[in-house]
Amino acid sequence: MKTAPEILQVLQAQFPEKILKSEMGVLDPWARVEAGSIVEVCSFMKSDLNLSFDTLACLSGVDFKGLKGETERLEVVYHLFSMKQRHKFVLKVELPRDNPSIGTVEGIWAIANWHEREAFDMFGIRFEGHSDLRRILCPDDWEGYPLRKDYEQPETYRGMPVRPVKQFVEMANEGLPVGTNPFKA
Amino acid sequence: MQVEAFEGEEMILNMGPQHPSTHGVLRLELQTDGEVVQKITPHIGYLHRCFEKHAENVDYPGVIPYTDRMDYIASMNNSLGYALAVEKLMGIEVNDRVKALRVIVAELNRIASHLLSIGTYAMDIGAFTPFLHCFREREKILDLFEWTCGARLLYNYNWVGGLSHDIPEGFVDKTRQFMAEFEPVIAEQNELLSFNKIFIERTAGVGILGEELAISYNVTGPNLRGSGVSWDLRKADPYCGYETYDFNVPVGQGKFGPLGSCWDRYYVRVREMEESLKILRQALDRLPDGDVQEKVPKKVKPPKGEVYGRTETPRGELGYYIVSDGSPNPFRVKIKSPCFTALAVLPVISKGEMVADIIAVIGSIDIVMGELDR
Amino acid sequence: MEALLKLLSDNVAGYGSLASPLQYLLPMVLASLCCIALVALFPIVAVYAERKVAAHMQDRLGPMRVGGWHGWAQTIADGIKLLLKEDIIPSEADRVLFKLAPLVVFAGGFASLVVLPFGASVIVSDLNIGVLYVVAISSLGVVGIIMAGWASNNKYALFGGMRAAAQIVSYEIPAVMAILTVVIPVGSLSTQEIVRAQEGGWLGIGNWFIFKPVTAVAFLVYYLASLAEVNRTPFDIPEAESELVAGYHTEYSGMRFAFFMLAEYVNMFVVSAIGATLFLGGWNSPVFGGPVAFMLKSVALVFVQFWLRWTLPRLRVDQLMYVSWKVLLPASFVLVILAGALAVR
Amino acid sequence: MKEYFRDIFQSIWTVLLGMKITWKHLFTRACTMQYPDQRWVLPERSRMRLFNKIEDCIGCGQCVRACPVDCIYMTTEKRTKDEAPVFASDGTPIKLRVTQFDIDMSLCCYCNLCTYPCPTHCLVMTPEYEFAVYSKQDFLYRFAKDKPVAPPKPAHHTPVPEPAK
Repeated sequence: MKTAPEILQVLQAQFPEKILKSEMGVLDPWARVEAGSIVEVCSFMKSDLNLSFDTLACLSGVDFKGLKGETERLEVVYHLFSMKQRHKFVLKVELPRDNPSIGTVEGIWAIANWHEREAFDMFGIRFEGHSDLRRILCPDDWEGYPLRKDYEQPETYRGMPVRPVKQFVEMANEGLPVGTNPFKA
Repeated sequence: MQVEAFEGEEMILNMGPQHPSTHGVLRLELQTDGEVVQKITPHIGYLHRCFEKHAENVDYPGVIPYTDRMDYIASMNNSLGYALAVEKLMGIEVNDRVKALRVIVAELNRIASHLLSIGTYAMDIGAFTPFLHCFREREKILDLFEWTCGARLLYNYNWVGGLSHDIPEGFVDKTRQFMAEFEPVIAEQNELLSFNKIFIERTAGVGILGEELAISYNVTGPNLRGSGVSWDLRKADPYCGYETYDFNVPVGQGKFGPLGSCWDRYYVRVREMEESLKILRQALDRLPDGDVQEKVPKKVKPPKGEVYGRTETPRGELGYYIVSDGSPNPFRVKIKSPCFTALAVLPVISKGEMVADIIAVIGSIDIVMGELDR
Repeated sequence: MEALLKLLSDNVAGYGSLASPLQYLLPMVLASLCCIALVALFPIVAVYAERKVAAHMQDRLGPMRVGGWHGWAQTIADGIKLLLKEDIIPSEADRVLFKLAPLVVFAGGFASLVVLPFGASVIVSDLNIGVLYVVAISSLGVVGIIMAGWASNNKYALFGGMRAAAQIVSYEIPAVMAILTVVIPVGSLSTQEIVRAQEGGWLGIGNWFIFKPVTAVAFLVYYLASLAEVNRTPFDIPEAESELVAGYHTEYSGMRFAFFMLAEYVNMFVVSAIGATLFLGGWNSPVFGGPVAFMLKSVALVFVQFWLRWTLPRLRVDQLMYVSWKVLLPASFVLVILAGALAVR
Repeated sequence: MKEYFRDIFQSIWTVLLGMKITWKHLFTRACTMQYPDQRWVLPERSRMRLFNKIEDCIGCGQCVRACPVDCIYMTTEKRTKDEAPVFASDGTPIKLRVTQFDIDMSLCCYCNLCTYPCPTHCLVMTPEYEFAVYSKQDFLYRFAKDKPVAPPKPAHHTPVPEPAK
């Protein structure tokens, strides 16, 4: 069991230039890692006996767009956890919004395979070296990346309307005989 | 969607999305050689309804009905996880009555969820009667919930900072009565199903999930405990005052065949119901007084920041990664779904098994597609 | 049928003077009509009974609305519904085989009724190879099942058909062996002879084969094997609904599906009736003999089939084969040898 | 060899045990409720059909904002000064004329979030559960009685349900 500052110390000692930023006083202390070296850092964190982060609890993409005081960017957030040591740590990686790409940690934690597919599906982040980078939740031929803040929902998908054609209330406002008041009597 | 070229006698069998035992709309592409399955490719997303996008467009209390609809079998546990995460973000500390009531509803819901899981598992294996016996008991829990919060399945009960209702008068006695009726049912189910030789033959020794593999795939909950890892967030990272309750964490023992088999996972759930009864008994005994809506904020507006809150739902570790930008709507809500990770390991553990075993493995990892696809 | 013929020629004036084929024709038609009535009525009652038994075992009530009293008309309504349903044939199916399969399955069960000894003289035809005839003709069903599985052009159906073929073929052997343990002491393959051999004894039931040491075990073997032959739980893998959707009849609907259903229940009755004939003394009974006793015994065995179905999970294919080849088959061989030794003595 | 016979014995024994249990249940009371003949009395907290006592509605629009699925549609207009003052049953003055109060029950998710903020408690979920209709369009419940007097203004909040935007 190590506290977050201790983990950060170990990381800073190992990768002095790769840890770009860190914050320890928050609910879940995190460190920002240089995008190119995430695989290296992760495999160290797994294999180092003092850290031994043997599981990836969560991998999330976040689209920082339209947020005051934040640069527009994509973030990949790794929530790491160690079953052996029972401590946790958060790694973050900053990516550009257009053409984001980062190395895969699939080889380190097997579950990253599906998590990365989801991040690819939702944010369009390419994970280089991923064995099977397909969309996972959306259909294979879906266009756009739904969880990006500037995502526009398409009107149709393969000729089928994506949204309901018209809500009942819109019909009613147009004067169509829709809707009743069942409590009138 | 490419079909790999293969030769010989192999056949592609499309199991799902409409299939009686894929627990919803899961589609598995099986590459079979006769009855033996060589390769499994799960296709998910048939129930994807953009939970995470929805959550960005409603305010914090408005997310709770959506969380209920993720794992609709264990809604109480889902909304509890969300409420706890937001409370952590806002720094709200609820009073003891709220904590105790949350434990009560969460454990009742855990029993209900495990009953459903066990019942449908029995049905997957081909025994229909245990399924309805389990449902009979589950209905009693749902009645209790309906009495408490007005809904049978999607409760919207755990609010940020409190609960929607206090329990009605007489709830404690009714719950005790249910527990008294329910305890013999577990023994009966064990006799009827768990220790039936055919059931053991079908499930023990099938779908072996080793400890290493489970951790690498971040499999959590009963599935992980079935592999012999004593890991329960209620003990390891307690919330809602779980540390003050006395209960055990059942783990798989490999009683019949190798450790981590379907039977082990199944039986962990059976024993967890007994442990839940233990917790319930203690919680009902000590139920403190208090106002359940004391700390409910008028306007839920967490400060800028982020939190990863995790709770132990009946299916495992449910994580909410919430990023707040200080506005009334969450900036980003990401769900770490326990079913998601459990299904990811399915192709690995059921390779080389028979078609009938695939059904047994799917049932034993107890997935709910609503949560998996979000 | 002979009894019917005798009845007609004794009571109808001039009947004996008809041409011989004509003389035989009328009893034949009458007997077939009786069989058809049985085949049509038994499933209706049995399906209703099964639903009720299942419901009550699961603390439910089962059908309660159609027809008033406890929903007695439910299966009739269901039958009518099935008749009225659209007849769907998958476009890629082998149409001829697809249409033929339900009939073949049904014919197997139906033809077996010929040698069932309902009473001392109530039998369509007392063949001297009756038991052999049943064993042979009831295997016709499996041909129909494979036809259905193949013709549907559905992978699940094909799986079901393949499983059914493997299962029925392997369970036929222990079933026949178990039957042999009865045939050896009786020394005849005629069902009536076997029933007569069980007359008398202590309390009028002492000579039933189920109360004799070797054949008692043989009864168990026969009953298990017969369960497998009619695809009932725990051996219902050909139609295992949680694995194969509906197995070989996945693609069938409407009346064709109803034929499979009819055949299943008729087969259940047939194997139970054979069991009752061979081991439970047939129409013998200390209180009242004849068709009533026979039917009661058969229905009791059918009830046990229900009971097992609503209690047990289903076996896997390889376990099913294990039970057949490694448990039932050796056991039945031992039984046959023992029965032979006892007969020689 | 010993195991072989033990397995056979265990199979038969556990099957018999199971049969004993199902036999017992054959004679226990069924827990079925014969629905149209017997009816369930739902607890008062049951959240079923939404009902709005429109006479008490002050048109504050809090329910509209609370609804996570945007199934409540409300249009209001200001009552002019020279109109006779109207009060809700608890004495709250009604300053707005509710010209449209539509609830699309086919979209409602029964979460009950709309009823909590209601200041006059006029929007409630009733324990009534038999409200099937022949046409889905009839699920649009139109509660408003008043017709707009002034030319229609933009709605208080006219949400167009957008699942993902």
